[in-house]
Amino acid sequence: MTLALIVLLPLFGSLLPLATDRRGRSLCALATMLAPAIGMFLLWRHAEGVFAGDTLVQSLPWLERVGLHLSFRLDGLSFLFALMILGIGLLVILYARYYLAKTDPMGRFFAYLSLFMAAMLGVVLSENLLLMMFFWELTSLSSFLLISYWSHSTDARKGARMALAVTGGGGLALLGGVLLLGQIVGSYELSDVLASGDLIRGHALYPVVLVLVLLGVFTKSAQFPFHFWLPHAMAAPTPVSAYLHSATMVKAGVFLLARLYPALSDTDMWFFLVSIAGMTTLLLGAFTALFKHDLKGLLAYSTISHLGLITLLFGLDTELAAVAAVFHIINHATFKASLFMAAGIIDHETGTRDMRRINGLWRFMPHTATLAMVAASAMAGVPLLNGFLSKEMFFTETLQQHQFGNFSWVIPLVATLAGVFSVAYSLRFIHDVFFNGKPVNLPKYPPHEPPRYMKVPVEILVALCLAVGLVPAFTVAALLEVSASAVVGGELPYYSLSIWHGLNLPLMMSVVALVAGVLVYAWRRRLFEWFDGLPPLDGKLVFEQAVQGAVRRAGQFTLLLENASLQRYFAWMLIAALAVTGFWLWQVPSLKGSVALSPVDGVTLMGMLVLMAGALATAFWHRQRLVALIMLSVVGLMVALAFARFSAPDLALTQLSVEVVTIVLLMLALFFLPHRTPTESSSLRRGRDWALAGLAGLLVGGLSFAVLTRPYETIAGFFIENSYKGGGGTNVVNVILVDFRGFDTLGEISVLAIAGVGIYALIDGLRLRVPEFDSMGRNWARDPHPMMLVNLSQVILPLALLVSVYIFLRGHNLPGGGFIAGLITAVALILQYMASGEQWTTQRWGVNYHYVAGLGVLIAGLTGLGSLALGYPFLTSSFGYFHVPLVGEVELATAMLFDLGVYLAVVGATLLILANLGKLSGSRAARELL
Amino acid sequence: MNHLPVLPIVLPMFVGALLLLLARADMTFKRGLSVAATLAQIPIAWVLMNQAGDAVQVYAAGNWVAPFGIVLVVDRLAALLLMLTAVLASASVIYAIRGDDSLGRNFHSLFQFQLMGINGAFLTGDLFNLFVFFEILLIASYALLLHGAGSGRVRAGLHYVLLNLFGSALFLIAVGTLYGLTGTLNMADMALKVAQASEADMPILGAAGMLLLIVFGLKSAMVPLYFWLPRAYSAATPAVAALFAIMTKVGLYSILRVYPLVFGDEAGALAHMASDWLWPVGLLTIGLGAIGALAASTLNGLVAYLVVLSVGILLAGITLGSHDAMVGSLYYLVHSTLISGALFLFSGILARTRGPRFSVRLIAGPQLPGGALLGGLFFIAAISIVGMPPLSGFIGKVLILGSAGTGVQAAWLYTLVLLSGLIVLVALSRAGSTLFWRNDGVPAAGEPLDPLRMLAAGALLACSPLMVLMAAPLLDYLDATASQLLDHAGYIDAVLSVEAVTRGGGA
Amino acid sequence: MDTPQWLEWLVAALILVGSLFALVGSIGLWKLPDFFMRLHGPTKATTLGVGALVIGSMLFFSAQREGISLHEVLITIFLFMTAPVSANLLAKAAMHQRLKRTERTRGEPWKQ
Amino acid sequence: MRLRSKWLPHPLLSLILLLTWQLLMNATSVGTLIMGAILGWVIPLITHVFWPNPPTLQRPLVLLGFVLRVLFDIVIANMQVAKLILGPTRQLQPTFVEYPLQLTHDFAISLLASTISLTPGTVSADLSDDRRTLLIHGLNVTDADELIRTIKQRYETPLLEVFECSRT
Amino acid sequence: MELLYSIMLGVLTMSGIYLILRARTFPVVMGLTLLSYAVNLFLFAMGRLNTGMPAVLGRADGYADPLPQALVLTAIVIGFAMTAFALILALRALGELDSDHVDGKGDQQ
Amino acid sequence: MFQNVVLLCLAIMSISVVLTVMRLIKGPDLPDRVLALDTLYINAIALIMLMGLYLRSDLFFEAALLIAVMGFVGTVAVAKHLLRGDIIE
Ligand code: NA
Ligand code: NA
Repeated sequence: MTLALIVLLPLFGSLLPLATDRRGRSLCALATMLAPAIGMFLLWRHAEGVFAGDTLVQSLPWLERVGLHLSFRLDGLSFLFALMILGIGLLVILYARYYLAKTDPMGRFFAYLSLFMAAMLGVVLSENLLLMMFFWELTSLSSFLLISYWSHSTDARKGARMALAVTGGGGLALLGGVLLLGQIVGSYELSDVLASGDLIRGHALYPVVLVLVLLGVFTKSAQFPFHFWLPHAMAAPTPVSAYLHSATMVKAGVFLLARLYPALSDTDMWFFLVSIAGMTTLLLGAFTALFKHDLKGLLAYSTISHLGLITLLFGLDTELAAVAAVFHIINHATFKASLFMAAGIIDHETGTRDMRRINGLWRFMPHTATLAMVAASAMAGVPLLNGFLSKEMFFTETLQQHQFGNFSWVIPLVATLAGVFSVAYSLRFIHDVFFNGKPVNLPKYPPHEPPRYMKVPVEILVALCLAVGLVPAFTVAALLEVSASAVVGGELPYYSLSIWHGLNLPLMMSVVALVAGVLVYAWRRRLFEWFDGLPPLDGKLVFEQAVQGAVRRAGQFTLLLENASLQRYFAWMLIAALAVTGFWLWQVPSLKGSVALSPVDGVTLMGMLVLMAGALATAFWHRQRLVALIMLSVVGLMVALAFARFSAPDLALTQLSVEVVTIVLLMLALFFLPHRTPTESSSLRRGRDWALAGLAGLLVGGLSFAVLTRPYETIAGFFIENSYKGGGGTNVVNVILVDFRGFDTLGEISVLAIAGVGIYALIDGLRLRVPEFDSMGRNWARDPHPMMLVNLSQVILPLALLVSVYIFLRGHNLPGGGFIAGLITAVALILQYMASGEQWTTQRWGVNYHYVAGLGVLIAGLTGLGSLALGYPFLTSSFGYFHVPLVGEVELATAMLFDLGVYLAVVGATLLILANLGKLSGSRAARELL
Repeated sequence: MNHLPVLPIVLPMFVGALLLLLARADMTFKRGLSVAATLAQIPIAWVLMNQAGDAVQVYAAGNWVAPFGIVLVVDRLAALLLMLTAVLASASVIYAIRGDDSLGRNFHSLFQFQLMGINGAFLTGDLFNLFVFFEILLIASYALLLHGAGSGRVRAGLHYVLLNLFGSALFLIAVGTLYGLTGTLNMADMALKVAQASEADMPILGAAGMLLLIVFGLKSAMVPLYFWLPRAYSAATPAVAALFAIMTKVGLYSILRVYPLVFGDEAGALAHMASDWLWPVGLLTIGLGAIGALAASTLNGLVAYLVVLSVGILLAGITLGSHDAMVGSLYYLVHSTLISGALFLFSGILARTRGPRFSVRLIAGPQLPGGALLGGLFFIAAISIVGMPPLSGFIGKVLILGSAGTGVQAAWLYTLVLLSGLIVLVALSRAGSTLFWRNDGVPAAGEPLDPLRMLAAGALLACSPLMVLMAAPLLDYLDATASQLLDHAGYIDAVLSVEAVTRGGGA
Repeated sequence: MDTPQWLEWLVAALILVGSLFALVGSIGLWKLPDFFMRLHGPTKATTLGVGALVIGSMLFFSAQREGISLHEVLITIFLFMTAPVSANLLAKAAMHQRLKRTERTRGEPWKQ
Repeated sequence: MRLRSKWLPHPLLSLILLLTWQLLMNATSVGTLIMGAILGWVIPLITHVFWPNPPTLQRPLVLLGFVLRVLFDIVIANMQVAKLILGPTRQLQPTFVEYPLQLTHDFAISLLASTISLTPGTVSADLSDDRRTLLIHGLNVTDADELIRTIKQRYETPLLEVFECSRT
Repeated sequence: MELLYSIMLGVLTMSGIYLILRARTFPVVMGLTLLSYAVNLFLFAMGRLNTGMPAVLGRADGYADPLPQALVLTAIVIGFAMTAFALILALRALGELDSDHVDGKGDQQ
Repeated sequence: MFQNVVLLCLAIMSISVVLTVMRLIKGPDLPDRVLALDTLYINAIALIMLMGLYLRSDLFFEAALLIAVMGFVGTVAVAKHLLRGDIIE
């Protein structure tokens, strides 16, 4: 897995600079170079095979289900890119060693750079498309870190964010495209995908795939209209720009274009989409570059333009155009990297990048100037330099196009026009910086040549420009051959790399471009004035405003839905519930089922009318809260009676006890709350609410009627049969609670205990204003503890405890049980609190109700645990009948113990709630007595 | 007799109750007990995962077999969620013991009861018992949400509590109707009964089933029932919010448990009735979650919306219905839960570091000590949650999208998932660069980084790369999980064939 | 077990009387002109009415089963114990609220 | 009372509880007696903290007579009240009467007040702060002094005997 | 009887829901209480309406379905706990936000 | 015959309940309503006892007892609330 190693080395190598950061800058840089250097070596080891035309695929199966494998590929194209990434990477590291200031954390910088390098290598070396996506997004992320390296600067942050949003977003689209590709082909392995070109092009989803992939490509390669992020990425340190915008990041897009060329190209759609995007970008970039006063800004737009050129070449969709594209990728990487480095040197030495201030540097740094001028000439396409060669090929290919029909002349025209501007801005880079009078107000003056080794990378790159330009056949030919044939996926047609092809139309185009370019530069002042008069169109501003607008609108929209109004939320929920249930109920043929209705008797009718009246009265009079509360307790009582009426004595008992405790609780709360509810909702709103409520009533009533009139089969028989046999009790409801479904009950008392604890926590630290007057504005009555009540409550307590015991003990066989008994005890104790006061009672009854509640849950749980020892499941009950002399048969059941737990939990939780709530008003009575 | 299935419920119950008895005991002791009990859930869940791998484990509580008694059912899915809960809870409780637990009363007791409720909801095979466990987890969550009180929490808590009370009422109506027509509460048994239901009963059963969906929808925070969540989650204490990351999944789990089983292939007119609704709801949830994330003004608010968003993706994924989609959804479920938990914890750490003035509001704040470490970890978490490589979110998204096929459904899903990814990317990069890079130069007024808190958050975050590295075995497990989940007959058979222990059973 | 005829009659009479007393209490509650007067109806008539009913029920169930059924008497005792206290508290509340009395009323309620 | 001790704080209460238990169980057997005895012993032990000032019974027999008289009066009273309620209500003469108390023990006063409430056309409306005066509302009182006299003679005197004979 | 019972449930539900839609905590809690009554009665009725058939062995000729009764018992208890919590939370909200509005709007006085 | 008497009693009690509820609705003051509620509780005891007689079942005794207890506690609570606002002080 040497290929994987090439990727992984810089990935893990990113830790080295962090480790060596404090040991000196040179060591740090050297440590960073280690991984790419080894990578170069590994690459060289494979060179022979690559140049022989072999495609090396190394694969490690990983996630079969996802189709994601650790498979890497080395062919001409990936070799070329890996070479550029590693080579220029090494040069950039060397350069950055001198570029970075002492205050810049170098370790972090190199770590990011290594990470980025690994990601790029991953992109170009992946055989598996999903694996490539891995690295693709990693390039976005690591470039985000690199661009925002000077994170204290607003421009850096915003530039990085924009780059991430655009390229990362494009990556998401690409992911979609890749996934679809995988669906179509049935594999994510490039070998399979590249071999399935016809299948893909013939698939219905081809347009979608193409658009999604191109979105990824165009965003990454800064093609119009996604180009705007690139100039703002110039906020990065210059080594980053030199690396990202010459050989790597932006080249990832065109790399992918090249990589998927066999699978996706050769359709009209490809041609139009790619070539139009490329053409627009080419012209726009070249044109804008001329007007940038910022040195790096110029180079940035130039980069955009050249990427447009490469894209256009791929779009032209001929094999020779593809060759030209690959060739230009190489050339652009060399001259643009060197130009960025040169710009960095100038920035480094003068303290500014503004070309209006930087003038006549030739005098101060002739060496650097020479290098920059050669590189800029290459950029302009001056003969004898590498840029000229690929540009000639480009011009040639633009003339071969006929797909635009009668408008085919547009392409060469645009190409020439772009060439004109390209010459003009290159000229500006040379003339405006190194000549053109004296420097104006430089932050660092006088500038001088940079450190020796800072120039070395530039020298190497410029030498390459020259070498390729002069003797292409001995330098680049072989590499171009293998890489281009990897792109087109087969034999290449004949092409010539010679400098002189005779006096032909492409040469004429070059001449026109050169001459017109010089003229344009000469008339630049007028042009600048004209340009300044244009309305400013900054992609960054548009983007920022778009994002801010989106954020604002998102905020407004979110507030619209989530307006923090509970009433609205309730209404949503109700409507949702009504909609989904209504949908089904609407389809019911007849709500009434097959079971005949049973007769109504007068008393029940009366009871139910009272119940309904109580309910309606509660709703109608809810503004007078105490009145409503009284009506509510009428409903509670009637509900209890209904339970009794329909054969559920246990429920009646429970309902009665719970109801009183609830009312007491509500009253306790009402003391602090306003006694009247203000009228707040409009009559329209009330109408809507009644309507919603009515529909909900219809729903519940309808469901109930539907079920009640339908026949019925249930598992109830089992409980009745086994209640005594298996549960040892004759009160089936109770046996269900403590035995058949003891788990429910265990949960239920847990709920009680938790509620008690939670409420205790809520009350803790709560301070409420104690109302000094009653709802009618009068002073409260004087007597806090009416004597008759005090005396009676004292009598009732022991009796109530006795009744509790009674209810508790009989529960297993007759209506009753731990829960009801617990509530009776609780109510009796609450009566003490009501009659004699919280303090009085607490002084005499210092029980910590936490313990009681906790103990209850523990006892119930431990009872359940007991059965484990006997090898039975949790909560298995056992019971037995024992003969006690004189007393007779006595039943002992573990269920009773469980019920004791229930009892304690109920008592504990109820009093935890009520008694503590009583504390809220503090010792008002005591204060008043003083 | 294998008693392990009951342990994830009973252990926290005992510890919770015990902690009540120890209400006044030394805090260190209570913390130790709570942490130990929570950590113990991990090995328990691990063993259960292995046991469930062999066969669906059925435990008849009280030795009453289905459908009469309450059975606990441990299949791979339940075990997986137990494990997820255990991991998340461990990190949360470890985070909490550094001080968050003493903001209010009885934190650890409530925390344990919360675990009891969540685990119970995962384990029970009985619909009414599910209601009970829902109530346990709800009441505990009410208390935990309000832990530490304060106006924000109270405001959000009030809505959360009241809406859920209403939800509980709907739950009971739904369960009641289902019982009234099928005469059973056991889900496996109910599946059989629903399949045999008469034509005239079908719409009623359908209405009840859909009512249940509203209840689960409220818990799982789907459109239009999620409105309570962002404020509630961002108001909660970080440890609590992190634990709450599992809560929406309880709702989803319930959907996953009930609908394919009871209203699945066999249910005639009711077959897959939830899917028709859930698909658009899922997509809408994705969209609204993303929009909310973009609009968020605090970090934890943002994360809360990410929770909503992940629910949308999961709903859509589940609704796709295929085996592959299920695998993808489950993977994404695990991933999103752990990472949103991590983000909540980081958010808490950040709030402490930035001091109360700035907290996690997305405004320029003070210079952060250890900002690089925190920022780096945040960066990783953000990558993971956005679904960018090389972390688990990427794999999750690839799995779900890859299972969507190439039809109309896929078009919708791709569009929404990818667009929401972009929006979240923008939102998170804005948030991150503001929080970690923009500063107004003043030194932090907050606390230094606490190693234990960092460990808790970091451990959750570490799950993301771990889920990538261990993706192969994990996906194998999920693959089998999906098969088990889609094998309704097997589930029903396992539940209804459980036998009572006679004569001591043999432990 | 069959209930003897005479006992049934007795029980019937008791519960009828009890119901009628309860009715009287409710009539009083509805009819009397002010709160303090209305207080008399339920506290006495209804209490006694229910007392009679309970005794009737006690006799009935004593006949139904072996041994006598006395526990119903607890209800009566309890009502007799609590009714005065309820009345007392309600009267205090009414005085506190300074409810209107019929003009014929002699004497003054106390300030609370 | 010698029986009263730390271990049996309220023998009377214990007895009442034992009896009540028999009533509740609706049967008397060895089992219920034992259980009743246990409860009668334990419950007062638990609750005696709530009885800071228990009444002392001097003459139980007098109390029994008092109870019977009150029961009789209740029946009569109800007949009268029924007549008043069913008849024309315009002629009723509602009156607030202030009744001077002789009883001093809380419990005894409560008992008297309750008795008054249960009997002919009277309701104990309030007790003065100094516990010397009882405010009574009569449904139809023609002569207030007569009412006071009747109450004093029929009810307060026996209660004084039962609870506070030493002071009479 | 079934129709009457259903109408009663409908009215009960309607009253409860109307109150739930109010803007103040206290009416909402009352509404939830009403609603829980309705729900309990509903759940209870799922065992059908039986007269004189308490599920106590040996005390009647037939037995009503005891299971819904047991469920309702559990539901009542849980409902009580929940109502209590909501109510105290309303008090807490009053303390913290100085308002009894469900959204904590500070418009007291 | 006996059953008919019980039914008659139930009818009488129903009238009684209706009168009580009328007072409850009419008020006019809170104490009136509380008093009516208290009466309603006691009427409910009668209804329950009558129902027990009608069904010949003594399973309703506890319910009746509990209504008595709970009715009292409820009345005390409301009255205390009217008097002092705070019922546990
Ligand atoms: Na210049
Ligand atoms: Na108080």
